[in-house]
Amino acid sequence: MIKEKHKTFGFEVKVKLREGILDPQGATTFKVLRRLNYNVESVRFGKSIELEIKEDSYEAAKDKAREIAYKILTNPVLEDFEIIDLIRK
Amino acid sequence: MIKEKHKTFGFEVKVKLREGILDPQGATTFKVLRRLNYNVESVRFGKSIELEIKEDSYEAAKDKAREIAYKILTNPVLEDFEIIDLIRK
Amino acid sequence: MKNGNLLTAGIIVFPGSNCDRDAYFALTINGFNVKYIWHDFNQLLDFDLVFIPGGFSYGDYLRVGALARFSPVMSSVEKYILNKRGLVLGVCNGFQILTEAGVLPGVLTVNTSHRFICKDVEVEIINFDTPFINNVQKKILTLPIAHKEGRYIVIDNKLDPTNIVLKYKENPNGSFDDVAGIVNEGYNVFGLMPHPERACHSVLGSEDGNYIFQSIRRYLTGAESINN
Amino acid sequence: MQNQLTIKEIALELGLSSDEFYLIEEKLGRLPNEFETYLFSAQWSEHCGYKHSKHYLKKINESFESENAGYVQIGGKAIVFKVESHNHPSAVEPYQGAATGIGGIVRDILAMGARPIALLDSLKFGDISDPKVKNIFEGVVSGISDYGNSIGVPTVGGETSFNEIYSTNPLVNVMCVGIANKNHLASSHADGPDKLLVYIGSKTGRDGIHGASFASKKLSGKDDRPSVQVGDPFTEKNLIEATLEILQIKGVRACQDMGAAGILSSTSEMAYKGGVGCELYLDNIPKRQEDIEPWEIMLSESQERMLFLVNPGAEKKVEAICNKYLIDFAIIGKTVSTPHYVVKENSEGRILADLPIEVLVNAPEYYRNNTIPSTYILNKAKKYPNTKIKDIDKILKILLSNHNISSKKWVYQQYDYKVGTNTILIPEQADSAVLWLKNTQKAIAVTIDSNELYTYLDPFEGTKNVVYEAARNLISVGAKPLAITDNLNFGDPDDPEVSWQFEKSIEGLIEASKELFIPVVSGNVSFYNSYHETSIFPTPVIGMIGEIKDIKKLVNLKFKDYGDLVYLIGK
Ligand SMILES: Nc1ncnc2c1ncn2[C@@H]1O[C@H](COP(=O)(O)OP(=O)(O)O)[C@@H](O)[C@H]1O
Repeated sequence: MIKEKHKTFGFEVKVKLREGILDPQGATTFKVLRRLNYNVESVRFGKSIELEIKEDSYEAAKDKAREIAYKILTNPVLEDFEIIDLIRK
Repeated sequence: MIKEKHKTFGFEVKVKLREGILDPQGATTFKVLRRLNYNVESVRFGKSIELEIKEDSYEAAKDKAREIAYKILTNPVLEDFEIIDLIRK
Repeated sequence: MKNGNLLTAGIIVFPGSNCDRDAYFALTINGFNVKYIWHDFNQLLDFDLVFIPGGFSYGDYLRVGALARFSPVMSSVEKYILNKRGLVLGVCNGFQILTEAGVLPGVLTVNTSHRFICKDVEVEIINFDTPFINNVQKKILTLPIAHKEGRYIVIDNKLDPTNIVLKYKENPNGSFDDVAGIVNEGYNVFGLMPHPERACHSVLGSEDGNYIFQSIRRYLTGAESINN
Repeated sequence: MQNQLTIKEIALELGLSSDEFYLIEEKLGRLPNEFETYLFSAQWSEHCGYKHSKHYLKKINESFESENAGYVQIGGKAIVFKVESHNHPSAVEPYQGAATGIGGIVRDILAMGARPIALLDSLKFGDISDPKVKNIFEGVVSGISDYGNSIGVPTVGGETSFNEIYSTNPLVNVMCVGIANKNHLASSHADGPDKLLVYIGSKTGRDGIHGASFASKKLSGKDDRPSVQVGDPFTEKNLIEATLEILQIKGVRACQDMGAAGILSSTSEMAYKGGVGCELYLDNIPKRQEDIEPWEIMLSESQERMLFLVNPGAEKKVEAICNKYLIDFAIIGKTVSTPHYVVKENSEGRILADLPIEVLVNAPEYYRNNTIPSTYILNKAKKYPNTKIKDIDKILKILLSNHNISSKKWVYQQYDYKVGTNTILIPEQADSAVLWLKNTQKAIAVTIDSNELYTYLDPFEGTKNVVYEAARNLISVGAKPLAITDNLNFGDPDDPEVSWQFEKSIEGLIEASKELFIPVVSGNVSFYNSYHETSIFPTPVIGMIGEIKDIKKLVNLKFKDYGDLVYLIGK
């Protein structure tokens, strides 16, 4: 039996500021859009980080993605994240 | 007939660096992850901007979102974008 | 051609600009009659030189220079350039705003080190014959840089190599072709990342920036080489 | 289950002691209500109340804490300066913690009516080979870099050192220097009743509500984790320009930044110092979230906000300036002649709090008995190691590989030390940074110093030495030292050994200040800094300002010519 080894899996880590945390980028962009007469109600900035991870299995890769997102890509006092699978090209 | 007026529609504008443009933040994070022994193959940073737009119709709102994304939120020399509908809460 | 004593300069101030006062000092030393112009008005710009200073207009929150380009004053600047009323000098954030506005080709983005860099660098003069650098005997100027987003990128051959005015001797930020400063096709707009206004007085350790301000004076007054 | 807790239980949850609660009850002649209890918990916190330090600080300077910062006079100009710490916020979120530390100290200087012209930072981290420490280090430096650079105030100097004792509790002390015309310094004291309290800057959100928020978790059963303060340098820059313009308006009477316990402490202290009372209308306060509670509004530490007192009629001009700079403006209350602090929902609405202002503002003072730490006695008994001349090679290598004496270029090159074009001696050119006072031949020299090993081994002698070092740094560029500011970073003040260190350190500061004839004009205290369960080394940080009469006589540290003689002077 051949072990599926070292396959690459892609994930998008979507990082959002937690509810109630000030978003200066969003607030400033909002002000400018309003002045340009766009009917925007809100603008919120977040990050979208795409990772490719080599692991034996999809599950193992996703676990790593979660760990990376939690430990390195975000600070939990400020941000929440969500992990989205990316279809392999 | 009642006109659907001033409904609010939500969109996510996903901004990515164009193919071939160096992403220093991705590169720095990649190095850090490798140093910590994660099996990452690549890391790319992008932005995710959530807009809420008030318009008469979904189509009108989406048009505005596209216009804002193209004219303001991105610089075509650097970036591509994609617009994703957000489900209204 | 103008009497040198009457040369005027307007410094555009956006919310978040922070080198406007430094520019005022440097331009005054170099004999300009200087006025600040608040960004929020569309008005006739009746100056010999329009200076767009460094800083963090609108916090540089979306992209550097991106939100400032929508300020009302920018349509006045575009008209000023089109009608060739005078010269436009954009330094650091000013350069970033001019590229975002499409007045200069390309774009400036984050340094390869992903860090802010504050230091003095050597730049080589590539084009000695623009309104902004002329009759200068030196080949290399030492000028301060202070930016996190100074990596110049241009695609589709949009930059004519003869429009490159300054190149870094040692590229600090990963700029394409070591570009530190460029002019537009019409030679009336100059954008650069280094800060000439920070090198305008012996007390500040360098006067190399004055080569640029004095070149501008020479061009505007039609004078032959005055000094340098 | 809120109503099952008695007011006293709430008070204890919020960090007030039992004695303090009874004291409040006695002074009021009644029980405080729940909302009032929140106000007391914040206003009587160590941070706002200086409970453990007042006793000692008075020895340095009677008028301490009367204004936002101290100043010295050079010609007609006032040079305003102060140091502040943001240690705990930087431990939780290094980037934002350090960034908001810059914002806070800048507003202190601004509140004096001075334009901020320079920043310095004293940074202490754990062992940098620990990845967690490295993260804190890099986060702090980029936080300072992004915020300071953006607001256009140069960071002209500082110090960076590493010691395991700071592993989980870094020290992030920042100093700001500002300049104003002596005659135009702003006051933080109200100057009479029936004037308007005007709020400008960012909206108020649930930012930085510390102890109170933890307590509320118990109360509400929800996870209301304390919300981290996020810095907005763009708004800060606008706030700087707006404040300086507003202070030019006739009819603007007083100014105060909103720091710890934001609206509560700024309004109550402004009124109290002016011998008047005040009324606040919560509905008028600009809010980021609609569901924010009254007590959260009062205690919020949202950044980039200032308070002004203006004569009726002058508010329109203030508002116009706020519109110009894209910041919020609101009239949130007024001063009144009865010396009470009254909070209402709106000018006609329900009264939420009505307290004698004198009781609210004056936290009790504590004076603990001190004990000499045993480590101090042990260390005193130690002998100098017996080094031999043949070991010099080895010792030199050990020294040179120490991060504490390696180049700090990686740090300061990320700071814009030239913006403002006043910096004439930049990092590494000399032991102090030097700022030119344009249009004159004069300059000021600035330095920030500490030495945690000295102050640990002997808080008294160590602190004196830090003051001497700061003075030497100024003298070495040709400046005459004029004044001192300090920030005292210590452990738990209820620990009698820490209390001893604190007392000795202050005595050292006072003695050195007297010996050198350099007055201490302002200061700040940071307690509860600890590593695991132990307190950090006592770390007084000294900022000092000097005057250079003639910039032509400036000295830097380069060797100048071949053959010049090198002298060593002193002992
Ligand atoms: N955190 C910092 N921020 C700004 N400048 C710093 C910082 N740390 C060090 N520097 C600067 O680096 C230079 C060298 O500092 P340091 O290594 O402490 O040398 P010295 O002990 O001779 O003062 C000084 O000019 C100092 O101001």
